[in-house]
Amino acid sequence: MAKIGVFICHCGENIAARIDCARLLSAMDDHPGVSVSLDYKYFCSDPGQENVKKAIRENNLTGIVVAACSPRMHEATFRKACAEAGLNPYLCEIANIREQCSWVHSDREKATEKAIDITRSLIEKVKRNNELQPIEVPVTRKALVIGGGIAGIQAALDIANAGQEVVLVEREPSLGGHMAQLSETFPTLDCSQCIMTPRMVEAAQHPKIELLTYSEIEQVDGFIGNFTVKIRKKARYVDMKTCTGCGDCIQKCPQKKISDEFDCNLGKRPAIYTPFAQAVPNIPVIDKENCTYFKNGKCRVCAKACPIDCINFEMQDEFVDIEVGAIVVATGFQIQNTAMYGEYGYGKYPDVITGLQFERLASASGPTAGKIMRPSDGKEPETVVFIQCAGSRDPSKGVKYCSKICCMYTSKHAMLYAHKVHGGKAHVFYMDIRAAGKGYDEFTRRAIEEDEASYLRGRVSKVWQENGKLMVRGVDTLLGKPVEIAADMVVLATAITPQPDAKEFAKVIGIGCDEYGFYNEAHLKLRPVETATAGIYLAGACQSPKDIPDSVAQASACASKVIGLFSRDRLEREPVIAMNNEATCSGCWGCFVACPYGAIEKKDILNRSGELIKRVAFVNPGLCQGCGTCVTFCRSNSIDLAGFTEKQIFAEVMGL
Amino acid sequence: MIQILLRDKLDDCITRWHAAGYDVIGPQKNNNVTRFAPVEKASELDLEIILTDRTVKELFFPQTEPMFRYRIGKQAIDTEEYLPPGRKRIIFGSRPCDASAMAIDDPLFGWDFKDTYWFQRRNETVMVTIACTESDDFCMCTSLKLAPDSPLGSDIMLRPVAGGKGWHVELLSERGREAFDRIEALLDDSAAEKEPIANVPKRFDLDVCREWLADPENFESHFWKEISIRCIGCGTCTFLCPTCHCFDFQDEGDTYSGIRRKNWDSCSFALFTMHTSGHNPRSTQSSRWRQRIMHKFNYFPGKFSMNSCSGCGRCSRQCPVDMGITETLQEITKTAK
Amino acid sequence: MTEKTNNGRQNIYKPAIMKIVDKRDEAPGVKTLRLEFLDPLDHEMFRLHYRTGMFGLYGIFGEGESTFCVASPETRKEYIECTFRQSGRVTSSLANSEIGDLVTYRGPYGNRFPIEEFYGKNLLFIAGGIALPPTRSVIWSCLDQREKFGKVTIVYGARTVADLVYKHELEEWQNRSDIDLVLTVDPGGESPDWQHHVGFVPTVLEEAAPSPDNCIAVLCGPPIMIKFTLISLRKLGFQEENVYTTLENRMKCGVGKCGRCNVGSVYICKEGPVFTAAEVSKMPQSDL
Amino acid sequence: MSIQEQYRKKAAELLSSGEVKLVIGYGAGTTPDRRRPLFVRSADETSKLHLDAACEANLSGYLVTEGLLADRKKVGIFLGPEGIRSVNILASESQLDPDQIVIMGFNREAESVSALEGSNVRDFPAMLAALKEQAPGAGEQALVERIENMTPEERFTFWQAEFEKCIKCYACRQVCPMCYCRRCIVDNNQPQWVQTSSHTLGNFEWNLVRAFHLSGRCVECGGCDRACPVNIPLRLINRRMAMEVLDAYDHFSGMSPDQETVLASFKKDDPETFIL
Amino acid sequence: MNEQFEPKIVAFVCTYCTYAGADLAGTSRLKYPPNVRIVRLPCTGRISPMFILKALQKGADGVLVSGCHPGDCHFTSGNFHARRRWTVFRALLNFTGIPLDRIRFSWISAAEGVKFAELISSLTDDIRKLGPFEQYKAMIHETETPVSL
Repeated sequence: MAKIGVFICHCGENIAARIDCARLLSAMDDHPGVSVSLDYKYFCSDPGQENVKKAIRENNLTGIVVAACSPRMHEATFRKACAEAGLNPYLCEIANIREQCSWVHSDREKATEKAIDITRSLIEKVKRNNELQPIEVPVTRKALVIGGGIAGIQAALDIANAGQEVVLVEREPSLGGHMAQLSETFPTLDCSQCIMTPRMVEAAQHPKIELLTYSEIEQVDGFIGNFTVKIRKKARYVDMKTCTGCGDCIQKCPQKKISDEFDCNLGKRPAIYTPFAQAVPNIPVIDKENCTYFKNGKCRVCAKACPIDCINFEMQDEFVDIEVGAIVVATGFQIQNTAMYGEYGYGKYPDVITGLQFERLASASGPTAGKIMRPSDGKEPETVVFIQCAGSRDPSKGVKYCSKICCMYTSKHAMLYAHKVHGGKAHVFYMDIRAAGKGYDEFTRRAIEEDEASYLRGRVSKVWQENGKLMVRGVDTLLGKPVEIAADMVVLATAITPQPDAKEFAKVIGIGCDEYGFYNEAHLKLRPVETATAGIYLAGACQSPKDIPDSVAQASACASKVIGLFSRDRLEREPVIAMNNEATCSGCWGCFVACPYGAIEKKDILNRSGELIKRVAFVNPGLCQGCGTCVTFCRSNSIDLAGFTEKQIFAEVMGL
Repeated sequence: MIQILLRDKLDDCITRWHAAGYDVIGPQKNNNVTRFAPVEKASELDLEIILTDRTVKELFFPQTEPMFRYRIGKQAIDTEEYLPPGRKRIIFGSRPCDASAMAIDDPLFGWDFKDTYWFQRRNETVMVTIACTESDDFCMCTSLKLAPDSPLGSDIMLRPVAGGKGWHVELLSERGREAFDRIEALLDDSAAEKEPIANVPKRFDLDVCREWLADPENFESHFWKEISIRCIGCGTCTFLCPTCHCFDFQDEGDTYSGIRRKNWDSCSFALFTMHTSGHNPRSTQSSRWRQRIMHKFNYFPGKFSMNSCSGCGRCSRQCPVDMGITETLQEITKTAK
Repeated sequence: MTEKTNNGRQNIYKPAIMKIVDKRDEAPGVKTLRLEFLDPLDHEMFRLHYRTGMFGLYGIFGEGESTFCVASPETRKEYIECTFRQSGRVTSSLANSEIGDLVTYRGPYGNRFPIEEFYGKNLLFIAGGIALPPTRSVIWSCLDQREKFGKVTIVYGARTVADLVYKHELEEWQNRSDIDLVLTVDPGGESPDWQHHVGFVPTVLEEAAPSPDNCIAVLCGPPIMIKFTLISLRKLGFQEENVYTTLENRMKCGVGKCGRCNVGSVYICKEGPVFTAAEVSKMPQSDL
Repeated sequence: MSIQEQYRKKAAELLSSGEVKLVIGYGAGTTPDRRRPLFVRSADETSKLHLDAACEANLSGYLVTEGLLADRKKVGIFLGPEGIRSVNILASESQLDPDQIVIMGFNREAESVSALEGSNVRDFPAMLAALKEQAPGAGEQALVERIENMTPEERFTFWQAEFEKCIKCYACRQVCPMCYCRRCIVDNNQPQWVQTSSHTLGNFEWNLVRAFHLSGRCVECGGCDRACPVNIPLRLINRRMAMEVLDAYDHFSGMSPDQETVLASFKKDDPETFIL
Repeated sequence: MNEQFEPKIVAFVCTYCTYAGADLAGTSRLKYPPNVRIVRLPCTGRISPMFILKALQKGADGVLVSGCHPGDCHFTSGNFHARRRWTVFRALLNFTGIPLDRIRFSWISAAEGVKFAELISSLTDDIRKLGPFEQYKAMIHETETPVSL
C-alpha cells in the first residue's frame, strides 16, 4: 500500500470554523495507506509548506493530499513544494474543503462528513497517481504569417523586429491586401496607400522576413513549435531575381482589355501586370488565363520588350517545405456578392456600385485618378445614395452578423463625396449607426453636420432606372414616411464575409471555423487571438469583420504570442495528455473523429519482417490538449488520460 | 412392491417435505426461461419440460457465489465467511442426465482438497429424478453409455406410469431415505404400467472417439480447426453444461471492503488461460474447443473413470451457431472409422 | 473429509493473512517480499505441509490472487519469501505494498522436489532470469543440509547484469568453496565491471561441462531457455529422468478445480509444478 | 432458378475463378429448421450451401476473424440487409476493406428469400434508404412502447427480472459483428468498470454498457437476442437506442461505408431538451 | 420522529466551468446543502457513462453531470460530444428504469455560482422527496448476500 500524507489546512478560521478539523484528522489517520496526517493553520504559508516538505522527506511519502482551498488557488503551490521535497509534483491532490465545503455549508457535522468523504476519495485517487513529467517540445523559432494585408504585415514586422524569423506568404502578386485598395481611412482621412506602402516596403526589405508573394499554403502538419508547411510558389513567368521592375513589358503587352481585379473591375489591365503601381514586390506576373501566348502559342511581345530577358514561359509552380514554430493566420475577407438583392439592381445598373468600388473611384491611384465619376457615362454624380447593411444583419438574404466597418466607411464616403463633388448631395439609408471607437462617433457627426450628408433611418426597397436617374425608394422610419430619391449613383455597403475558400483552408491548417467560415478563436473573450490548435494564431478579418486599428492591434497581439512562444528553446506543457494502449486498440478511429485537435494519428504496427499487422491510434503529445473526449469514446478502454486515468477516477468514485 | 406417487398427491408430498424441514426445488418456466426454483405448490412445477434450459448445476455451484467479505483496515483485515444456507432440500424433477452430472463432478470437487460449497450442498440435497419418457433431437445420454433412467446421482427415481397419473417411486440411496419415508404413506400400491422410457438414439461411438482422442497424433490434427471454425467463443455451451465446472475468483467492492466471489468461467473464453505476460497456451478457438472435448472425453475419464458429459445435449441445443459435442463426436466417429 | 488434506481449512478458498516484514528490490520490476503469518494456526499448517517446489497464491483483497513459487527453502519455515515480476493487477499491487502491509496467502500447493532422492548425488542447478526463485528454494534446501549432497554447481544467467536477482546471495555462493557458481549475462547485457561470463545459458553450460554421472539437474527458466538448455544437457549426457523443472500456468484455485492450468491431462497445480523433463516431453507441447 | 441455386452457382464461379478464396454462407443444421454458418473453399462444396427463410444469422461477424482478410484476397458472403449494414459499419470503423467483400445479398420474407441486386457494399443505397424509412416491426415496436409506458419503477422491475437471468456467457457479444474489440471493456480489470459476476447488478451494468456501445451502431440483426440462452429480450434495448439516434440525429446505422460514428461526432445544434 | 433522509449525490463536473462555478458559489458564501460530492474532471468530454453507474453502485441516490455551456468549452467541443453521449445514455437509463429525476445534466459556467448553488439546493430537495434509490440499493444488496439456495 502507498504511503500517503494528508495535510489539513484550517485556513485560519475559514475552514476550521465550519469543519471539525480534529475529527477530519483522526478519520484520515485511520485510513489505510495514510502514513502521516497533519493539520495546520495555513499550509500555504512558508512554514506550512516547510511542514509538508518535511513530512514528505521524513516519511518517504508516495503521495500527498492537501485538504484546503480550491486547487485553482494553490495546487501549483503544493506541487512545487512536492517537487522541492523530491516527490513528483503530480503525486499531489487537493481536496477542496473551503470553497466547496466550509464556505457553503453551515451544518458543522455534515460539512465535516463531506470533508472526510472528499479527502478520502482523493487519497484513493492519489494512490493511483503516476509520476508525470512535463512534456517538452522543441520550438522552431520561425513564424509563418499567412496573408500580406495590413494584419499580416503588422504581425510579420512585429515578430521580425523582435529578432525572430518570419516567412510571410501572400497569394496575390503583391502585398497590400484590401487596405491597399482603399482611398482614405476613417476617422482621420489619411491616405491609405500613404500609410500602407512604407509598411509593405519595410516588410519586403526586412532581413528577418522572407517574403513569398503569389504563393499559397498547400499543407500544414505538425504541432506547436514544430509545424511543417508545404507552400506552392505559383509560376510568375517573370524571373524575380533579375527583373528590375522597369515596366516595359507591361507597356508593350498587346492584351490590354482585362478587367482589373484590384480596381474592382472598374479599370482594365494588360496580361502581364502588377496589381497596382506601388506593388511590392514591383515585379509583374503573367496572367496565364488571358495571355495571348498561353492561349494561342504566339505573341511573346513582353519577352521581346524585356531588356534583360527575364520572362520565362516555361516556368512551373514550385513547392517548398518550411519548418516553423508558429503560424499567424491573417487571410482577410472578401466582400459579399450583392446579387441576392435583385431589387438594388447591382450588376444590372452600372451606377449601382459597392463600397469598395467607391473606394477605387475615390482613390488618387484609382481608375479615375480620384475623381468621382459614374461608371456608366463618366459624369459626376450630383446625388448619391448610400445603402447600409446591404447584406449584413439580414438573416433572410444576407448574413446575421454586423460587418462592423460599414457605418464608418459610409460616413467616410459621404464626406469624401462632399469634399470632391461640391454641391453633391449624399443620402445614407441606415439601420443603426454603430460608431463605437476612438473618434468614430465624432466622425459620423461630422459627415452629417459639416458635410451635410442626409441620414435616413430605414431600408431601401427598390432601385430602378428612370430618365437617366436611379430612382431609390425607401422608407424613413423616423418620419414614418416613404421616401423616393432620384440619384445618379447608388453605393451599397456590402457585408464582409470570409474568403471564399476559408472553410477548406481551415481544414488545411487544422483550425475551426464558424458557419460562415470565420476562424474560431480559442476563447472569444479571454483568448481571442489564439486558436484551439496551440501555436496557430488569428489576426484581422479572417476571425471576424474588423477595421484597420482592430486588425493591427490583433496582429500585434499575435506577434506578442509568437514572440512569447519563441522566448524559449523548448516548450513545457502539462503532462495531462492521452495515451493509447496499442495492444488493445482495435483501430476503429472513433477517437480520431472525436478529437478536437487532430491529435490522434494512425500508427502502423509492423511485424519483424516489416509487414503490417494492424493500425492503431497514436496520440501526438504535442497536439493533445488533454480534454479526454477520446478516452470516453474508446469502447475498449484503450486510451487513457494521464492525470485523470480510468484507474484514478474509478478509485476516486469508489472511495467516496 | 411397486409404489406409485400419484400426481394429485404431489401437493401433499410437498407439504410433508416442507414440514420435515426440506426446501423443495423443481423445474419451472419463469420469464421465458426454464430452470429450477423453490416451489410451494405442485402447480408451480413444470414437469412436462423434457429438459430445463438451465441445469441443476447452479443449485450446487451457483453462477456467482460470495465466498467471503473482507474489510481492509489500517492495521488488520477482517474477513467474514459466507457459506451455503445449510438447509435440507429436495430437488424434485431433475432429469437423469442432470443428476448424473452432479455425481460426475463429485470427484473433481473432492480430490485431495474438498470444495466446501459443493459438498455442503451435495450433502444437504436429495435428488428426486424423473426418468425420461420423451427426448428431443439433441438428447444423447445413450451415446454416453447412460440412459433416460440412469440412477447415477439420483437418490430417488421416479418413472412415469402410463396415462400420466403418477410415477413409480424407487429409493436409490440412503441419502434419500428420510425424504422417502416422509411420503411413503402417500404412496399408492395399486399396480400400474410403467411408461416406456424414451428411445434416445445412439449418435456416435464413444469408444471409437475415446480411442481417437487418446492418440497423441490427433492432438495436432487439422480436424480441430475444421470442426471449430464457426465457434464464436461464447460461454453458452459451458455455462449450460451440467458438468462444466471451471470457475474464477473475483473481488468486487469499493476501496475499503468487498466480497470475493466464485464465478463460473469458461474454457471457451480467450482470456481464460491468458498469462499476464500476454502468452496464451490456448490462444486459438480451435485449441480451446479441443481442450473442452479432450477434457471431457480423454483427460477427465483418465483421472476419474467417468466422462465429463452426461449427454444432456444442451451444448448443441443452445449453441448460437449450431455446434456442439454431438457434432464433434459424430465427426470423430466418422474420421476414426 | 480430513482437516489434513485441506491444509487445515474447512474452506480451501479462504486465505491466510500475512504481514510483509521485509521488501527488497531485486531487479527492475522484480521484488521480493518476506511474509509472516498472523495466525499461528496458519503457520503451523504451513510448517506441516510446505516442501520445496510448492507454490502459493499471494493476493491483496480487492485485487485478486497471483500464483508464484515459495522462494524460501523448506529448511526455513519461519517465513515465506516470494519473488515476482510486476506485470498484472495483483503483482502491481503487491509491488506497491510497503513493509507492515497485510497480504493474503493460500498454500502451499502442488508437488515438490523429491530432495530425499537427491541424497548422495551431485546437483546441477540451472536458472534463467526471474526463474531463479524456484531454484533458489531447492538450492537453500540442499545447502542447509550440504553434507547430504555431492558436488553443487549453479549456472545462472540473465539478460543483463541488472536483471540478476538475489545479488547478495549470488555473492555469498560465489564466496563459498563448496559451490561452483557460474554466472552469465546475454551478450550486450554486461556492465563495464562484469567479471563473469557473457553468453547464453546453454552455451555457458556446455563450456562448464558438468558431468552427468550421479547428477541431478534442476532447470528453471523461460520456455525458450529450457528448450535449448535441454538440448545441451542431452549433449552432455544427462537423462531426461534426472532433469527436474517447474511449469507455470495461469491458476485461480491452485487445487485442481478451476480448470485453467491443465496441460493435456496434467493439472499443473496438483501434479506439478515440479516435473522431470521426461514428463514434460510427454505433454502436448503446443499447450504449454 | 431459385435464389439458392443462383447463389450456389455464383459461389462456385467465384471460387473456381479464384475471385474469392472463401464463401461464407449457410449450411444445413442439426435439425431441419436450423441453418448453420458454412465456410466453403472450393466450388464442389457449394452444393452444401442453403439459402431460405431459415437463414437468420448475420454472418458478417466472421469477416473480422483475425487474419482472414490480411492477405488482401476477397471473400464471398451471404448477407441479408442487416448484414450489409454491418459491413458498412465495419468498413466505416476501418475493420475491413469493403472492396474485399463480395456480397450475395438476400432479403428474407416470411416464407421465402429474394435476391438483392449488387455485390459490393456500395451497391445498395436504395435498399438501405428504403430500410431507413420503413417502420420497424409492429410487434417489437409495441413491446418497446409497452415498456416506455410503464412507470420507471415498473421498467426497472421488468429489466431487473430479465437481467437477473443473465449468466454472462457473452454469447450476445460474441455473436455480434459490432463487438470486434480486441479487448472488451468487461475484460479490462484495471479498473474493472463492469463487474464480471453475474449477479443482477453486474448483469445490469454489462447489458447497459453493451447497449451504449452499440448505440448508433447496432443494425438490429437480432443475433444477440437469438443467441441469448436465457432469452433476455435484448432486441428491445437495441431497438430503443436505434430510435433515439434516429430521432435525435437522423442517424440510421450502416447506411454507407463512410458514415460517421454518431457518438464520435456532433453538431453544434444537436437537440438538447434536458440539460439545465 | 424519523430523521430527515439525506440523499447521497455525486457530481461529475469539468474543471473549467462548473468546478469554477462551484468555487464562485464558495467565494460568494452562498449556502447549499452538503449532500453533493464533486468529482473534478478536465472536461465534460472526459465524463464517461461508466462514472454514473459506479456512483450508483456506491449508493448514490442522485447524480449530477455538469460542464461548460455549449460553445464555451475550454477544449472547444468536449461538451458537444458529451451532449450526444448524455442524450443517448440518458435514453438508455430511462428505458431500463433509472428515474431521470435522479440523473441531472446541466451547463454551469464559471460565472454561475448562483446557478450552481440553486441547482444543488433544488436537486437535493427533489431527491430527498424521491427518497433513497431503493430499487438500485436492493440490487447492490443482492451482491452482498449469500446465495439463497
